[in-house]
Amino acid sequence: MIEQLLFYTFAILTCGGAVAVVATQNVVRMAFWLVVSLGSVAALFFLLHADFLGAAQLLIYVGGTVVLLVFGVMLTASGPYTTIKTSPAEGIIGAAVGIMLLLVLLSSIGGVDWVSVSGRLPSTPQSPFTADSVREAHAEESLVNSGSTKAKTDLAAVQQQGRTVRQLGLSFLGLRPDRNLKEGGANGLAPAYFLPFEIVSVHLLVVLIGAAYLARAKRRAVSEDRVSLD
Amino acid sequence: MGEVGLNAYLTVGAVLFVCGVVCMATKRNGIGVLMGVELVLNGANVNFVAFSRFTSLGLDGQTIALFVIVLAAAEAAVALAIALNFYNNHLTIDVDRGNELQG
Amino acid sequence: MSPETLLTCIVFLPAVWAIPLVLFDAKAKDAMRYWGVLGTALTFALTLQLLMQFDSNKSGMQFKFDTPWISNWNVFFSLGVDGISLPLVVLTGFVCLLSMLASWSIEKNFKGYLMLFLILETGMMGVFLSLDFFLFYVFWEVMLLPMYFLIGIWGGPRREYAAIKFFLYTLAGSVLMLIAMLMFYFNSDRSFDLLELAKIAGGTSAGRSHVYGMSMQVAAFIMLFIGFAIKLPSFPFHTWLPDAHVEAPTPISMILAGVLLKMGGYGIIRIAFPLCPYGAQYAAYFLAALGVFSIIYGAFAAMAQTDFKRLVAYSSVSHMGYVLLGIAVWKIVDGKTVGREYWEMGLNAAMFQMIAHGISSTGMFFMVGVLYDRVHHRDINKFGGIAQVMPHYAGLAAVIFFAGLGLPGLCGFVGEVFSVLACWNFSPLLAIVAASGVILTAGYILWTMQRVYLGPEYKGPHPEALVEMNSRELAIGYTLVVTAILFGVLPHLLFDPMHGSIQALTQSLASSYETLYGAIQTSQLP
Amino acid sequence: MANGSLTHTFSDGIMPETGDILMFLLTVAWLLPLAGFVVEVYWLCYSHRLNKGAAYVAVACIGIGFLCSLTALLYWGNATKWAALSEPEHHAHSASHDAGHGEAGHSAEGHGEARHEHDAHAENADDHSHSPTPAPAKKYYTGTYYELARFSGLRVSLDWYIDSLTLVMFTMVTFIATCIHIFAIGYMHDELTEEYEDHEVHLHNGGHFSRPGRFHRFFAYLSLFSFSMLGIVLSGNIFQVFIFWELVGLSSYLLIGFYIERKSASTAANKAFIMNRVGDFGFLIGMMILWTSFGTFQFGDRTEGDHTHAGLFTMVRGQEGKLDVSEDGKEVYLQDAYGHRAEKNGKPLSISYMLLVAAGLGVFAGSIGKSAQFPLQTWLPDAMEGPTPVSALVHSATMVAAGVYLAARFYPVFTPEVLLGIAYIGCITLFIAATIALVVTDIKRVLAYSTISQLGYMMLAIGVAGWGAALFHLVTHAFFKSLMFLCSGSVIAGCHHVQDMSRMGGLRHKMNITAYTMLVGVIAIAGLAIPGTSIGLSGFYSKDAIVASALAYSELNPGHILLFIAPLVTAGITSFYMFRLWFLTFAGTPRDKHVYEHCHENPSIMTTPLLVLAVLAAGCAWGGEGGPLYRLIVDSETVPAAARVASVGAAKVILPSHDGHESDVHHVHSTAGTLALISAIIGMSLAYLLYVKKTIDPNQIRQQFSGVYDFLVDKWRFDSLYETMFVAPVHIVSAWCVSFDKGVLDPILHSAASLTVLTSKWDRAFDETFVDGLVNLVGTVTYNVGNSLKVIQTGRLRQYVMWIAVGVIVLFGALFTTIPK
Repeated sequence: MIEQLLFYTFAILTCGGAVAVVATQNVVRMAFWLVVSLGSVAALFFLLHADFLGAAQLLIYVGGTVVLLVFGVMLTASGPYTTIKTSPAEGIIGAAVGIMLLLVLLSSIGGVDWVSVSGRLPSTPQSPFTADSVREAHAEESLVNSGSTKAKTDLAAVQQQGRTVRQLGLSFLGLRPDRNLKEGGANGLAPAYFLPFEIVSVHLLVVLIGAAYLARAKRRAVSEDRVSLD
Repeated sequence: MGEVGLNAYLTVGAVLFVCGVVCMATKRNGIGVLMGVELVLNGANVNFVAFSRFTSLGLDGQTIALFVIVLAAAEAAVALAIALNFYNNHLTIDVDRGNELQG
Repeated sequence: MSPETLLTCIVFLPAVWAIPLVLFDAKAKDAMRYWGVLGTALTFALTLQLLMQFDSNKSGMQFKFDTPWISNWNVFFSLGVDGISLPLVVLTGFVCLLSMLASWSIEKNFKGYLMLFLILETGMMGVFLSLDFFLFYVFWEVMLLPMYFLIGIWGGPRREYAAIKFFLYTLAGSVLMLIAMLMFYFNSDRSFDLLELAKIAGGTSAGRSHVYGMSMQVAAFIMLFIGFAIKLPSFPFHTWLPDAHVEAPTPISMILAGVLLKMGGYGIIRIAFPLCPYGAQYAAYFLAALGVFSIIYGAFAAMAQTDFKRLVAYSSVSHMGYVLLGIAVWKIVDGKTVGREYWEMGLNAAMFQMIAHGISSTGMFFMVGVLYDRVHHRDINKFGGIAQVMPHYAGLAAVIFFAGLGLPGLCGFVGEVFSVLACWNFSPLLAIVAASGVILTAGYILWTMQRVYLGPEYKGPHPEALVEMNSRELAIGYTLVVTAILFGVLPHLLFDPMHGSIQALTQSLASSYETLYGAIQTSQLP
Repeated sequence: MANGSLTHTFSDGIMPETGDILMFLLTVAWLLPLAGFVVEVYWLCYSHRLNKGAAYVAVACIGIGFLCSLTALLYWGNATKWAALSEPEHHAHSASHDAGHGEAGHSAEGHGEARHEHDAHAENADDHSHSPTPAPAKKYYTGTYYELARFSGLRVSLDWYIDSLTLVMFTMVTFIATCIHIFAIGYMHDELTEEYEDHEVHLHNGGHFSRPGRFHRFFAYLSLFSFSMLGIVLSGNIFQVFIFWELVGLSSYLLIGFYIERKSASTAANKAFIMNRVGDFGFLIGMMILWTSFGTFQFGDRTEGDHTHAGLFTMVRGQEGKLDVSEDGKEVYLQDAYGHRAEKNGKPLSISYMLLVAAGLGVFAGSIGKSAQFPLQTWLPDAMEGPTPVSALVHSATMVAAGVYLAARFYPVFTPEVLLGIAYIGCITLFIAATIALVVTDIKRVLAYSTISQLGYMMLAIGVAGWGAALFHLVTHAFFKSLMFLCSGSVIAGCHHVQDMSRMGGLRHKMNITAYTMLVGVIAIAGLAIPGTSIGLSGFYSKDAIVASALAYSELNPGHILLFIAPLVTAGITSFYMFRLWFLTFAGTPRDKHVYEHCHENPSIMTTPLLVLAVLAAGCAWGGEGGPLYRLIVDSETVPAAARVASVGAAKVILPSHDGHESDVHHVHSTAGTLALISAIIGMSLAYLLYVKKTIDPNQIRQQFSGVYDFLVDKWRFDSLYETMFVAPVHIVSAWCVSFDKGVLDPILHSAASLTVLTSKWDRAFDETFVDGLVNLVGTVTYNVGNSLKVIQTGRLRQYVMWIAVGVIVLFGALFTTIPK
């Protein structure tokens, strides 16, 4: 009951925030509404028992990205440009298109029988974690024997408890405790995210350096231009 | 109101998505466009997580969502850099000014 | 040396001989000359070797051998020689050697000239030796191209025109031949083998009888005949000859008259007649009439010429008319061949006439060339008194021209008179008209000799250049004269090897026509 | 060399190798001149131009040849025990025998009684001729040198055929040739120089033409001629005759054109050769007919193994010399060597009568050309362009006589119709030639025309079945005509190449040998004799014989009386113009002082032959038709010639029998002789009156009959006639031919070529406009489309997004509408 209540609240917040982002013209306000919307998305994540994800959402988006955006606003917001009006016609067209798109999406959502689809998905294997093993999992043990030896618990149960941090971490290290290696995936190997994780991290590094470089170099050149202009 | 199901989350995702798209389509402000992008990504994320919750996608959904978040951050960084350069060149961030690609 | 290798060598030695020429320095004319002479001499020696090994008593093909060439088209590389082709092969070697000796005056791009010359010889040898229709056709074309260039590059002022004319005529002919060839190919069971095709045509082939219908035989014969008549050349198709001869350099004229024209006659005897006996018989009278007309027409045309070479060219037209006449005198009275031995005589005469003309006309062109090399013009009316300044040359030339005139004791006589004699049995009218040719021939040749050799003094330009023949020219001249006298006095030297094959040919054709005729009567033949 | 298949059936046996020996001797005599020719042609290669050796070689060759032939003649005589001379009777008998029942079936009714009385005579002859009468026998030897060619059944070879006629001809030819060779050594002496100046040739720079002498070449040609001539005589088949026929034509061409720098000479040579060719054209046709219907060329029978192949004569005449004519007279059956009808696979061989006539006429056409008979007589006078010895040897004594020889040799194949034709040809010729000879003033041309006329006599004789008479006259004429030509040559040489009689006169004082030897010749040809007695020079006897046979013929065939009148009259004309020649040249007073003073008698090398020939011209016919010469000739006479034969063909004529005291000819002999003698004497006396006594001035006559005179001077206008009739048309036609090539055939080719070019032009245009245009169109269209679409490319970010959205919507909408739920 509460869960439903919470869901609807945050759902409304999310959608409302989003709509507000679209609606408002002032950049700063838009940023604010965005924060609202993303935050409530994080709340929805929690509702979905994805606690680590929710945390990440809060940290990276609400904490990181939006701040970044605000920085951008501040750097670029010189006088007249803080609010750039869109012509009402565009607004209307945009709205119309948006609504139609929404309808399309909703109709397709409603049109799909998710049960049968999920039935068609590969059947969920037994989760390798037992209750006690989960308990022990808190203790600092070697991931290896824990990953290899004790299994047996229900995935649903794990998600009930909403503790997916360890599993995510393992999966990033290339282990899939929730999957049975013996009867595993298509070619006997369960998909793990070690390599993607590394790639992504490197990619992130590159991006940050690149971004810094881009921002810095041009800025100086342009400032000099400015000086020369004045 | 009955049990909250998959469809509810998907609907939220859809709304986020549409708002993002409309935001991209209507905002002349480059920053606003970036926000639209963020919205779209979030819509996707909502869907991922919802699927990992209600279907057998399991952890994978969350993992992918995680990646999306990270990449979105990266994207935001680069996009901002671009926006800054854009601003330096046009002294505005009105994306309609950036029509050099017009054929 | 085994027959197979012998034949193959005869065909390909000249072409192979041409390859090392690439290494020669373009300046080293003499070296190349002697190289070429050596090559042609070797080929001639090989042909003589062939003559030695040839057995005159056998009538059929000798030294025949087949090697699959294009197996899936059923094309064979098959060579062989019989009494009909042997003399022509030897003649080719002979004439090529002489004209190579006569090539001393060629200056421009001598290397290329030699190569083309040798390739040409290969082509000619191949034509005479090949027993496979496809192979025959290939060699026919191989022979055609070098000739085109030899005329077109080393020729006289109007050489392009002459070369193109020659090329167009001959090409038209070979196209018709190609069509006919395919007709036979697809009407037999995909065979190019001339002997086999002849068997089928005669209905004597194993199992199959009369697969060629009458209409097809007639059509094929006409196409083949036109193809060969152009080469012969016979009356309506002869106008390429004067131009080609006039423009071509002397040695090439010698080859042209000495060998190339013979391919027409050879083709008719070897291909057109055996492959479509019915068509041949159907057109026999027309052929004979055409031959007679060519005799008279050529003689008349020659009489009106003022260009020495042109005159000789037209005399060739006239002389080859006897060949056509001799070939065609095949008299049939309701299915039976009447007086076969007279037809045999005619064929023998035609063959003899080809060889004799090969000697006499080669000689005539050579003699004209000797004059041309000295004074560089050919206007008959501007000559005269040559016998005063060049008596030795005049004597030899006189013998050669009398050989052309058909004087007894010289080679020209036997062929002409025998073919005319053989003709009465076929058609008295034609025989009489043909016989009247002797008057005209005497007329134009004597008149020419009077204008060129007799008289007190030379009337043209460069009188100082008229010096007696040098030893090389004398060698050529004497060789020709001696051969002419030899064959004139002892014609059986030539008849003996031919006789058997020609007898067999006439007999087989006569019998096959009888069977065909029977089939027609009982209307088995489409 | 010779596979001596001898055929001799002499009653009194001869060693079988006789034929071989004769053949050997004659072959040597025949081939020696050829060897000489080769030697002399290359004389300059190993000797000096001024060296007379060439002449000696030639003389040696021909002289040895003469000895060989003489030996052969004597050997043959011994072998036959001179049967030919001793008993003339059995000919008559066998002849009349044949005439009796042989041709009985075919002879015309109108002459029945004549035949009967003839038979009666035959009986008497039988009584008082004691020798048994053997069956008519072949009296020839024949064999083959080698085969030229053999086509299954047919066979062409070089043969030899020897009978008394061959031997006589050989001896005569070689002897006269020897004399003339010797004479020529003297006559051609001025050719022995490095610088021979020819006064008849004017160069364009006005000067005279001068060249090195051609002494050796002249003798080379003479030798070549002798070889060819003897070849004709020795030939054993008609084809071989044709071969040497052409070769004598060649040597005559060379000799006439000996002065090659003279236009007239070379033209005359061409004329001679081509006119001969015209004759040979007919000859060739005749040969074709024979070849096709008889399948052989050979004269005599040929024994191969045990089978004897019949020759031409046997095939036509059989053993008894009769034509085997079918009842309707349309077909003539051929006969084999055994006296039966020749058969080929079952059915008898035969030749249509008209074809046989045609063959005969064809072969005779050859004779016409060679011995300059009407209508081909015009070349012989021009042939006098050659040096005089040539005229003597080639164009009077031997070659031109070859025509007569051929006609005689081929006599068995001639049907009476052919003979009639021959007779008339000869008749016309002898008259025309004689009339022209009346007005000619060139000494050599007079002789030339008289030659033609005499040849006409011979032909006439053959035509009227005077076979023996013809050959008799041939031999005698050869002697006295060569004599006269040599005399004229001597005159010309003596007068430094003056030939016009009107500039001569009185020369007998200067050159008496020439003059009187010439007189012998003149008397001989005129046929004069001591009246009353039948003693005269050779010409008398032979002409006598001819006129006699002519008379006999015209008696039997009254319709053809002309054949007797013409020769009779012409005998007078002959003696007139011959004496005119002699008087003008040697008698009277010189008309041209200059010529007279410079002329001189010639050295003995030239006069000796004259004397020798004079003796023979006078005496060779000694004994007339009883004499050895005539006997020798007639010995090889084919049987039917001696008998009276009636034609069965179109022309109903009867050939008189002769030879023998009771033959048709013999009856009229004395009459004919007398008449001929009278006309000859008239002619002579006329000439005497005109040119010696000058009682009548020839010029007056000339003016009175100026039209006739001009006509004769123009040689009856034959030359201009032929010029317009044949030569000009030939040139026109040849011009046509060339223009046909240039104007019709080539344009066809050219138009074809240009048509091709045109087509290719069209093709090019098509390519450039249509195909390329299509490609370019595609290009431009694409470009325009892009150009018009680029406005969509606004480069405005938000618009793109919008489009994406719209696109998605449309996509999904499409999906939903299409995909069934």
